[in-house]
Amino acid sequence: MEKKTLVIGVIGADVHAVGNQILYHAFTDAGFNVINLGVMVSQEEFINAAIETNADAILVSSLYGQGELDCRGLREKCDEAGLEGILLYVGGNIVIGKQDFNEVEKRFKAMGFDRSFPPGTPPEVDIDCLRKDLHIED
Amino acid sequence: MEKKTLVIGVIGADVHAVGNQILYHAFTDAGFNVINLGVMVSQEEFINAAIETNADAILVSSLYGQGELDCRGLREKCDEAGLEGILLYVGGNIVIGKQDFNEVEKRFKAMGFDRSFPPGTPPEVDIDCLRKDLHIED
Amino acid sequence: MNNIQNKRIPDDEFNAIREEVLKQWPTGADVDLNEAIEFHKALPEHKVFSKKLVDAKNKGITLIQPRAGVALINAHIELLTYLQDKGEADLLPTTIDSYTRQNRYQEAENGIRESMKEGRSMLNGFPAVNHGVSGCRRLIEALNTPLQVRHGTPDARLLTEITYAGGFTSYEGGGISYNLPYAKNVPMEKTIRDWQYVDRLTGIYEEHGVSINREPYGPLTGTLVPACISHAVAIIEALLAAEQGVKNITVGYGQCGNLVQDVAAIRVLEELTNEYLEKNGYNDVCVTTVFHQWMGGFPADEAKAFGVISWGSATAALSKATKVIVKTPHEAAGVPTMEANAEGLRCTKQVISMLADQVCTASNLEEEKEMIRKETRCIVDKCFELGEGDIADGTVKAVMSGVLDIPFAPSRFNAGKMLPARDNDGAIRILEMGHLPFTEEIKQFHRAKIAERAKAEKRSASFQMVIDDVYAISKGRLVGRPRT
Amino acid sequence: MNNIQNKRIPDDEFNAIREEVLKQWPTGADVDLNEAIEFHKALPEHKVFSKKLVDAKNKGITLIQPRAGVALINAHIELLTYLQDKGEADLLPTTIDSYTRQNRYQEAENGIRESMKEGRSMLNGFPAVNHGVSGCRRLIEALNTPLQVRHGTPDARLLTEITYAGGFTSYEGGGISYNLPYAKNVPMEKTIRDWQYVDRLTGIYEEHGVSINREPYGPLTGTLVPACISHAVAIIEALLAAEQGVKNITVGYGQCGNLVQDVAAIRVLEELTNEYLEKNGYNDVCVTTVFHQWMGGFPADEAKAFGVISWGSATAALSKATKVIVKTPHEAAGVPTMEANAEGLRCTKQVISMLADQVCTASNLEEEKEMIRKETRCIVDKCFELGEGDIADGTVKAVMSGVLDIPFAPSRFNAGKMLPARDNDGAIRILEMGHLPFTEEIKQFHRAKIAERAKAEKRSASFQMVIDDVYAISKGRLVGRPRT
Ligand code: B12
Ligand code: B12
Repeated sequence: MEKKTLVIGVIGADVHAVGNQILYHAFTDAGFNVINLGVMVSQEEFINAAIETNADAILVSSLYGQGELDCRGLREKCDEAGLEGILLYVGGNIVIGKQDFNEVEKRFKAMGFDRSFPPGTPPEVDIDCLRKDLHIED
Repeated sequence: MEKKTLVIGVIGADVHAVGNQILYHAFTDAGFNVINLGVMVSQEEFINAAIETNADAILVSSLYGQGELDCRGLREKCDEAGLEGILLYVGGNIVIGKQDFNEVEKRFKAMGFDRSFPPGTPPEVDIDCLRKDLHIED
Repeated sequence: MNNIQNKRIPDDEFNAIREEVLKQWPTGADVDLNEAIEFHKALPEHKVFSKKLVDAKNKGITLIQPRAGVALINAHIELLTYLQDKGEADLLPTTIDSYTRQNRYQEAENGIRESMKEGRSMLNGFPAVNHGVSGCRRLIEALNTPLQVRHGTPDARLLTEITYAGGFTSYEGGGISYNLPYAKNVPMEKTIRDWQYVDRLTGIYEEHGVSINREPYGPLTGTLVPACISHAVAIIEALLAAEQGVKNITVGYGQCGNLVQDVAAIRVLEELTNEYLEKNGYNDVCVTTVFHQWMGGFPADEAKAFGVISWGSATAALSKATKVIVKTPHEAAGVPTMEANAEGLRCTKQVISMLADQVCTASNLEEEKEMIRKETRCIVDKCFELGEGDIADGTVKAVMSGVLDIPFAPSRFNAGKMLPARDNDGAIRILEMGHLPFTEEIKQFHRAKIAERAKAEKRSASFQMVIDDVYAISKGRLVGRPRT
Repeated sequence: MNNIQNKRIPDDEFNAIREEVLKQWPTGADVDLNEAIEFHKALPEHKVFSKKLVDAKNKGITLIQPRAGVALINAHIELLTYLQDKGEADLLPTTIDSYTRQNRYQEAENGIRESMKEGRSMLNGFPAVNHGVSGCRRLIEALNTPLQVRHGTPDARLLTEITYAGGFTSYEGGGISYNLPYAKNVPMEKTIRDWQYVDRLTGIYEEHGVSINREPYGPLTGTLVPACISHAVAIIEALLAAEQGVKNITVGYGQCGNLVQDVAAIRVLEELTNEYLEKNGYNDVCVTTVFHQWMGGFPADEAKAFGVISWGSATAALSKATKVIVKTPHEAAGVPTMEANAEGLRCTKQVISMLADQVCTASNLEEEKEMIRKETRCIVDKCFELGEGDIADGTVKAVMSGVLDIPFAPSRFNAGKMLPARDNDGAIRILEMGHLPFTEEIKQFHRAKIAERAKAEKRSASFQMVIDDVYAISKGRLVGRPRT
């Protein structure tokens, strides 16, 4: 079966590089084709990379707390760029402070993210969701 | 001025001896005449000692959590024994667990204690209250 | 009259006492020794305390154990299950209420009734005698972790019968350690004799192939107890237990707060216990150690309490104790909720695991160990001497004469002449020697250490120093410096 | 082009740049150097960072300091007041938001507006540039504790101007430590030059009798950074600062978790910084140290987080660091509430105070110190060599060639060839040497240490070991053992 392509990166002015490097490693190991944009990635960079590589999903990391501001409008820009319906995930420490994650999830759902992941989610969980959402058989 | 007499002791099956020894020291230093009954003191022992020494106050310690059971009826027994109106204090860890102390105070007030003191009250506070309640001038 | 001896209780004598003991409360009638032995033999390995300890000792790891007990069976099961599952406890306790500890079973019964009525535990522990053999078995069956009885009972004979038959595989206490800190009027001969009964019963199970762990209670009054005192007690209680046939013993020590002294203490405790056991012909006893997180007054603030808990955990791990008894962030306030209890456990687990691979090798560690060795030997050897070779008899005389002297003990049989205080590094030393049988060299050492502190604090050594030290940790320090 | 030099910026050149800097955002216009110097001179002693540090150094005590910052002035004052009063903080921070750190003042402005609208901070820190000199002064006036700017800003020139004029008396950062861990595309020449500006401005205040404390940022990426790497960076940044006239410097180090290695690291850090400063003719710099509690991933459970916080506190106290930067029980989740922040502080205060009178003297301490000394000297001396005696020029070349190589750094200018991993005792060693300029002896030492662990874990040393170590503390261990 053909490899699915993921675009990953850390959005905004965020420089948390450790989780990003580990996700790259884990997704590659799990058989994905991973385009890693690293840290401090703008919405435009995510979109351009996804178009260029004909990606199946965009996985946005945000650790530093300002993710809520940085992520606004990403879904709309994807749509405008012709990436209608592309799978959009967000994870890390995506809001400021310890908040009820159900609430947080709702806010990001409303912003157009298919799934959001709470702090410290292990890569296994992300991979399971990807397999399911991208209809990958074992 | 004449020294005021205090009867102190740890009620019930309680063997916590440290606070009791320190209170003895502190009250004596502060100029009281202190009758120390030590640990494992029954209601009867408190009352008998108070009668014998013509005491001005009975200070009950309870640390081990079962104080609520041990203290029931003490005021009534004092009254019966002719110690009507004697000053009654209770202090230590007088109930089981971390409870709202306002609630606890109410329960012990209802049981006839003039004052109750939360865990870890320093002797200075006890002494101030005694001075006030026994009308001791500085 | 002082006719106690460290001799195994003859079977007929034991059986005669036994008959009386089982009559002390109706639930005693349900104890059937043979059936109980079968019950124990059928227990899976992971429910057996002694096995888990031996395994930990071999692996060099430190297990964690809480204190916990409430009045009613279902609530107690719920509590222990929570500590097992959410607290990651390796070993479980059942703390017994204070009426049961004083054999006041009628008041315990009353407490059970009141607890049902009020919908909250009105007892500070689990009244195991009143709940009886079947009540205890419900606990053993419900949990997947070994259970120990923890109490403070001068005469624990009936409690032992019932909880052993009930399936408990470990038992805390001893004739000295559960008397002087826990009683006011009980003569030493009496508790030693009553605890010989407990140990003999343990020996009988052992002879039938059921190894129940016995743990002399290490921290005593928990308040500035010098290691040599609690070590002497632990060693003597180990000897008394071994004579009755006990084969699996955990000796304990309560944290003092100075890292080097605490690590030295745990290492010497194991070493000397083995030494004295072997010297006295008990060659097949397996000795493990337990380190108690700070047993004195705690800070009321929970964040600060976590600091105290963690420092105890770090010391336990660095000392390589076999297990650590865990405090909770509610310590200063009252019996903890199960959540607070589990928090103490998880905090401990984190620290223990982070330090599992590290060792402590301070430059003054050997010095400190040697000092504790010498002091402890002075006391234990003097006890033997007083008893003309018999440690049971010697112990009674040693307590009477202040050779064994426990600070702040409530018992009127305790001399209370010795006064401990911290030195300038926070190690616990002796300010007032009382009748401790120390050599002049040891006395000099202590005097010098205390003098050093007095000088640094620009005051003379006095009872005020002791008081300041009693309060210190609860006020956020180790050494009770003069208030400024 | 690589024409950077470790030379004091000439006044005219400085003034020319200054004019541009103050124009970067409208609030720059309010900076008046002479008025600012008068403001500083009028500050009471207890509000001056450098004085409090010198005092602590002389007394041999360890001060505690949180991290904290929110978008709006009043909320920020409330937060800091709480940490001062309820957290018992000895020193206070003002953490700057991430837009300001990237000089995106327009986005910061936007964040301020959003925060007002939403009624909660939408920025992860205090946007000091936007709030301007008068905004900063409101903080200084409201608090009774010295304040420091803490950030992560590659080009911090305007931020420095505004916060210095605003009355801050300490400033974190440096041309290496606030570039490689905090930026992606910023060349080293640029940050070194921009930080020479910051240091020169500090020097100007110093020359006018106002001693502002400067603190190179020690922990770098906070993730398994070997001491020799962060020590090299600290020493170099101290040299760069001293050249510009800075006289009060705090060098830092992030906890690795192994007690002996951490204590050794702090002691060597102070020693070597002094040594290199003196060797280079800077004889009147006062050097203090800061120990950062574990800077990598935290456990999500708060009780476990308290364990990590406490172990950091214990190590800080035993290492005799001048101050410790405190984490909170919310670390894994997000920016802490002020209550959680104060809890971390109080927990730390308890442990620090309990250990204030104790020292650590492990048998392998000197060995560990000597190893860190040798490694650090290899790196710093190589940097001098690459710069033909000029440490600024040498540093740029050292980064380029991987002589200075920071693990997990996001910067594309960082080599990223070196890989750290823990040894079997949890000390951080080097698995993959990259281009570190180590002697064969040092390399052998690291290989042997890693091989020992690999053997104990029955697997070969690989990147999987590094990953396991990255997760380890958040999963409750120090060494990332293979999952079983
Ligand atoms: C040391 C200690 C022990 C020692 C006691 C040694 C001894 N014989 O003295 C040992 C280990 C033996 C022990 C045993 C037990 N303990 Co205990 N013990 C403590 C501990 C840690 C410190 C007590 C202490 O000495 N404090 C120092 C002194 C100076 O302070 P203090 O006692 O609080 O007294 C001061 C003030 O409270 C006040 N005060 C006291 N009385 C009065 C009275 C008046 C009128 C006034 C005005 C003021 C006042 O002034 C005193 C001087 O400053 C406390 C928890 C804590 N505080 O941190 C638990 C604690 C009191 N123990 C407790 C319990 C449950 C027990 C046991 C049942 C269980 C067990 N662990 O084995 C047994 C009880 C045995 C029995 N029958 O009594 C609980 C009580 C729970 C509750 N109330 O909800 C506590 C709170 C621990 C806990 N959180 O679970 N304990
Ligand atoms: C190390 C660290 C740093 C290092 C980063 C070094 C570097 N360049 O990488 C340094 C010290 C430089 C740093 C700086 C800052 N940090 Co920081 N940092 C951390 C820390 C302690 C660990 C992060 C880490 O590496 N974890 C290990 C990796 C493996 O896990 P991870 O990053 O969480 O990623 C995993 C999962 O989350 C998940 N995941 C991540 N992204 C995604 C995306 C998708 C789609 C999915 C499915 C899953 C997923 O998979 C990853 C792999 O398992 C965290 C707190 C914590 N977690 O304990 C704070 C934390 C992230 N930092 C924080 C902050 C605020 C900052 C600063 C603004 C302030 C400061 N202290 O200076 C700056 C930000 C600078 C900037 N512009 O970005 C906050 C964020 C607050 C919030 N969200 O409310 C945190 C949570 C700390 C806190 N509680 O305050 N930080």
